[in-house]
Amino acid sequence: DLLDNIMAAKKIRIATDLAIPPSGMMDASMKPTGSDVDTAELLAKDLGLEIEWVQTTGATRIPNLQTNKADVVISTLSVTPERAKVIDFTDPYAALESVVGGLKSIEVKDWDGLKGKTIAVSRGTTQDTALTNRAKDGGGFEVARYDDDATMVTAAVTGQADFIATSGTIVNQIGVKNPARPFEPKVLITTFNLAMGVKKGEPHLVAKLNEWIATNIANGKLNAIYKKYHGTDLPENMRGAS
Amino acid sequence: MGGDLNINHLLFLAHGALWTVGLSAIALVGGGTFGFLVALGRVSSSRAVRLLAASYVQLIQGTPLLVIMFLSFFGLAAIGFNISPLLAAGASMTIFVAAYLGEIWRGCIEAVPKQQWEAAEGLALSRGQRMIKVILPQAIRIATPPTVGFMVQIIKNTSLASVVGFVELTRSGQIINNSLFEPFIIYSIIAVVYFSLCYPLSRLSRRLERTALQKKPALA
Amino acid sequence: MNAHSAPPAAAAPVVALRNVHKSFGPLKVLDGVSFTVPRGEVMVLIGRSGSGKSTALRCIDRFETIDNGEIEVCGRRVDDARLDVRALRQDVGIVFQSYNLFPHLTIEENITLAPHSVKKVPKAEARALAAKVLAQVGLEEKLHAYPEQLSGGQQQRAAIARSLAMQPKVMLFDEVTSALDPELTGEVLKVIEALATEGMTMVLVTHEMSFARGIADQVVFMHKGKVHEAGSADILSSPSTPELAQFVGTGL
Amino acid sequence: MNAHSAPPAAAAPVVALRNVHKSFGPLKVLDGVSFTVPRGEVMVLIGRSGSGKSTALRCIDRFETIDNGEIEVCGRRVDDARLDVRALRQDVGIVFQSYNLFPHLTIEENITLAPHSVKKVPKAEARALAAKVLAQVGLEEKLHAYPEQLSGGQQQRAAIARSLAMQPKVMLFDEVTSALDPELTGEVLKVIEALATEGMTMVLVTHEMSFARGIADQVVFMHKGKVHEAGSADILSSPSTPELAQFVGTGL
Amino acid sequence: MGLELDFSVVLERWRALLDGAALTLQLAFIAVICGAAIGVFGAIGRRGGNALVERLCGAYVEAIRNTPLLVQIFLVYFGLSSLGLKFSAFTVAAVALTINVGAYTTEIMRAGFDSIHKGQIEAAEGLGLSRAQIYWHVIIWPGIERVYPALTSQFVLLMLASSVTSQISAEELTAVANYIQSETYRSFETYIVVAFIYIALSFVMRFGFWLLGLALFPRRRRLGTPL
Ligand SMILES: Nc1ncnc2c1ncn2[C@@H]1O[C@H](COP(=O)(O)OP(=O)(O)OP(=O)(O)O)[C@@H](O)[C@H]1O
Ligand SMILES: Nc1ncnc2c1ncn2[C@@H]1O[C@H](COP(=O)(O)OP(=O)(O)OP(=O)(O)O)[C@@H](O)[C@H]1O
Ligand SMILES: [Mg+2]
Ligand SMILES: [Mg+2]
Repeated sequence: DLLDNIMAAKKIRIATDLAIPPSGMMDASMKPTGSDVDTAELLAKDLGLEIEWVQTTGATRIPNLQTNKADVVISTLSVTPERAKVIDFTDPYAALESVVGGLKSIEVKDWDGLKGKTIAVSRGTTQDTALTNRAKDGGGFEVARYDDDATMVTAAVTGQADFIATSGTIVNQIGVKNPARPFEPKVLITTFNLAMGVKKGEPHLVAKLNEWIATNIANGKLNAIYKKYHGTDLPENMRGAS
Repeated sequence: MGGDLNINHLLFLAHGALWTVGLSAIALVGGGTFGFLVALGRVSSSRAVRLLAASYVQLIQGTPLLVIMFLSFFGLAAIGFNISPLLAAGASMTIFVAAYLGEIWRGCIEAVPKQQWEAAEGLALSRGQRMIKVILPQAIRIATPPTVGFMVQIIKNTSLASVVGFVELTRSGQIINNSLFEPFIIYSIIAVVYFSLCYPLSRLSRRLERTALQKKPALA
Repeated sequence: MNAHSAPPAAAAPVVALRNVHKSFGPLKVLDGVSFTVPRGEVMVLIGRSGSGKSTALRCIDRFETIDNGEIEVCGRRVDDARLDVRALRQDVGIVFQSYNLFPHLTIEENITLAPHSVKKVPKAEARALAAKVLAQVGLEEKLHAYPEQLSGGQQQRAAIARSLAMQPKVMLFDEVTSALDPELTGEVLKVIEALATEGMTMVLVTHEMSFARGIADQVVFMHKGKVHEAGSADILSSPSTPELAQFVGTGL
Repeated sequence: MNAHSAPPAAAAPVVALRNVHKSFGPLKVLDGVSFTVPRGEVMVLIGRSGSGKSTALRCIDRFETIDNGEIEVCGRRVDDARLDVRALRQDVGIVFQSYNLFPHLTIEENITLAPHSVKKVPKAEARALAAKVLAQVGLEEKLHAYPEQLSGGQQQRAAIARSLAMQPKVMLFDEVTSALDPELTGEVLKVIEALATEGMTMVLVTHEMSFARGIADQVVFMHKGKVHEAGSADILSSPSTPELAQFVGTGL
Repeated sequence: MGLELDFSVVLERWRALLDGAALTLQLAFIAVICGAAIGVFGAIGRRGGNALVERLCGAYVEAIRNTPLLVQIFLVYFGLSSLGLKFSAFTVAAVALTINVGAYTTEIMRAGFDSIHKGQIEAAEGLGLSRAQIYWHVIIWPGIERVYPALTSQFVLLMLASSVTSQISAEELTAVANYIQSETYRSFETYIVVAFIYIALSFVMRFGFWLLGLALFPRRRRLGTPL
């Protein structure tokens, strides 16, 4: 049983991608930081465990679990039924509000306004899936997929992309990087639940994590972490009682 | 997010560059050793061994290194060998480099004139003695320039080790860029670092090639 | 099929080819070649380019396998598939047109390599041997030179010395002078003459008719894969077939 | 300094060297060489290796520039820096020891290349020309072969045909037979003899003394970069300098 | 291990994989054609006389060969857009790959041209051929023939390397693979399938170049000498 092993070793191996701000990134002194990092650290502290970071990229988050190179993945995993066939998800510990952001100078109010435009996304994310489906169903826009958020943001900053689909936090960042191209959220896509990923067939570990998540949502700690990095509170239905 | 580029970022990059150098060295040693066997296999007297070595080369040379990296790290783990990222990166670089170096070296072994083989045979040397005492010492001379040249490719290819969680030069640049969003500065720095690692080797390879060329008429 | 069974009689020829056939794909190169070389004799093989001289020589040292016929060298059946090839080659020295010295070794290392690694002669003894055979070909002072530092004639003599160091019972020479200019040719021929005087059994392919005349106990003229005419060196002066007559006419 | 101004007189020599000097770095290779070749004559250049024969020939076709002196070919001043080199080379055909046929082209393509692309002769006409010059050298059936399918002698004859197809006024040959065996040499010399009979002006470097004797209107013996002795072919039989005597003695 | 492979989820997205493979080949095709052209001129520039041109071609080759393709792609993609020039990802990918393979091709072709014996060039000069004619008939084609195997390998490598253009939103094979695997989390299956597709593509390319070689070098075909 994985949970027993973890508790016996007093060490938990947590996989996270440190190149997807603001969830996982490096601070100015090159220490891991971000909302997922803080969540993981809080989790380890509460369980009295030491963390062993497993560096992953987007593509290797799941194989790391499957091949037992990490115990838990905390790296902006959004829950979809397709994915749930491959790994087990905990209850959501956060949510990601995805929006289509665009240049302030371009007037767009709703999906119709996006007709004929090209929207940049980070490849394979749930935003990508949502937009791709919408485009297929006559959405009237193009989707340009970048390998990660950073490249997508760079495309927006340098002028390759006028619209991006990502979290509202990131949309607001672009204007900071390049004042000549301020972006603002235009259309809400949806809100995705973010959960921790665990290898299939470890009910005890999942139960333990669910219990911790419930506690920390209730006591508001998870909301605090979220607010610190994303600038907004968690959605109402997830917010704790504090 | 991040802020401005500071000394910590540069140290982080330097650390990444060290890993790039280290991985290259591992790749060269591992790939060199295994590649040597591949080269011997390619010129083996046994048809089966030749075929095996040739298929190996064909297979690996047709597969992107990224895929090899992925499959050897997670693939090996999936069948029960849980290896560290270092071992996995080393193993896949070895597999990849061996296919290329093996092929380069086979060419060099075959470039030793047939008459040298026959002269050694006529002196009753065994196959092993012929290889070790007559053919390889000559092949090594021919092989040095292209081998040094190929090392440049190795250095650049280590960047793909990021897929197994390795934070080498390119990946550390990406991590920094993803918190700073300064692609120009950061990728330019990376380009300069790669260039300063690779260029001396390119030059060396070119020089060795030239001296080898100048030596040729004297040998003929 | 009495291979290996008969021990070599003292009077038995050192080299014997009996009705040897050899093709390269569709090309018939040796078409029933027979000749024998008794101990201590010098046989000269002549013929036009492509007539099969080199191939015959290479078959003797098992560089080529034959399709049909028998080859016996120093009491060994060379056509036997189970032949111990390396043992054969200890008895046979072969020298080619392109000297084929090992460029990465000094002359001494070239010479001591085979005795030391094949015959397990101790290093010191092998060195003494090298000095001896080099003296035999008049190159004693080149012991520590590399092949590329030698002239063509010197390289060819060093190649002969390298073969001699294995103390073979028979030496094969394939046009050993044709890459050399007349002056250097002279040097090499002198070495071969000296070997003949010392009683070495030799088979040599050469285009130097006057040399052949002087040294051959037996001359074999090959034509289209067959022994077309054979006999003492006299056949060069009074050929009995028009082909040899024409060959000697142009070859001179 | 009357370059280009004087039109070539009918009686003017086709090739004239006047006091030509040429050094490679510190090495003086041509040291005041003068000779003239009248129209329709055959000049044979002989001398030891390194005496400057090839260099002299190469200067005539402007493959080397000279340091001093005058060279006139077909009324053109070759030493003039403003010389139209390509025009010169349409008048001069040169054939080297290494045949230098273009290996990737058939014999016909080798021959038609220059007439078609330099002289703009239409393809069909160039092909007819190729057939003609190949017949001249006895190779009509090799039209569609590639160089590597030909023997050395045939390749050399094809190279001569390639030069002839440009209908040059003078042909230069640099040891065109020295890579060939005696039989093949014979083939090539026959072709050159036929050219001489047809009245082609030629300068040739050769080591075949008997051939030189037979074909030369004029023999020039070079020694250490100088014309050491010159005259009719008779000088080969009765040399007046000891150097030529020695050369002819060894060269035969 | 409890890892069960299920390829159906991946294989049912065969259309996307096919589109990705097609785009990969398309990128490789464009880069090979344009890169070969750059290679010919680059090689001539590196050999021919003018010191400035030689330097420039040399600097181009060294700068490209000693830095990673990914970095080159980023610099082109974001460089152009910062200058206000906005091109499609496909265009930029094709341009960057062309620049990259052009440098390697320049180097390989230079070696091929240098291997043409001086005697061949002198023979052509002796026939009165102009410089351009000599290059065309005596240096370029036979030179390419000699290095044809090296060129083929380089082009196959380029096809494999084109996978990094997924980073700038070119939807080639690796991009499709990444999409599929993050949509389904079937990483192994995806990578195994993709490995097979790449191996197949490289076989197809090698075969194509072999056929092209037969067409370009008739002598090889006639005499049966392999390239
Ligand atoms: N390994 C081989 N494969 C195919 N054909 C060969 C091979 N070796 C020799 N031949 C052919 O066999 C024939 C006889 O060759 P061989 O070398 O014995 O002739 P040779 O008498 O030694 O001629 P030369 O005087 O030119 O050396 C030639 O036509 C040659 O092309
Ligand atoms: N390009 C060059 N650079 C330097 N030295 C040269 C060059 N070409 C020829 N030489 C030297 O000039 C001298 C004369 O050479 P040349 O080729 O004219 O002699 P040759 O009479 O034709 O001799 P051979 O009979 O060997 O062909 C030689 O010593 C040669 O080494
Ligand atoms: Mg022979
Ligand atoms: Mg000469």
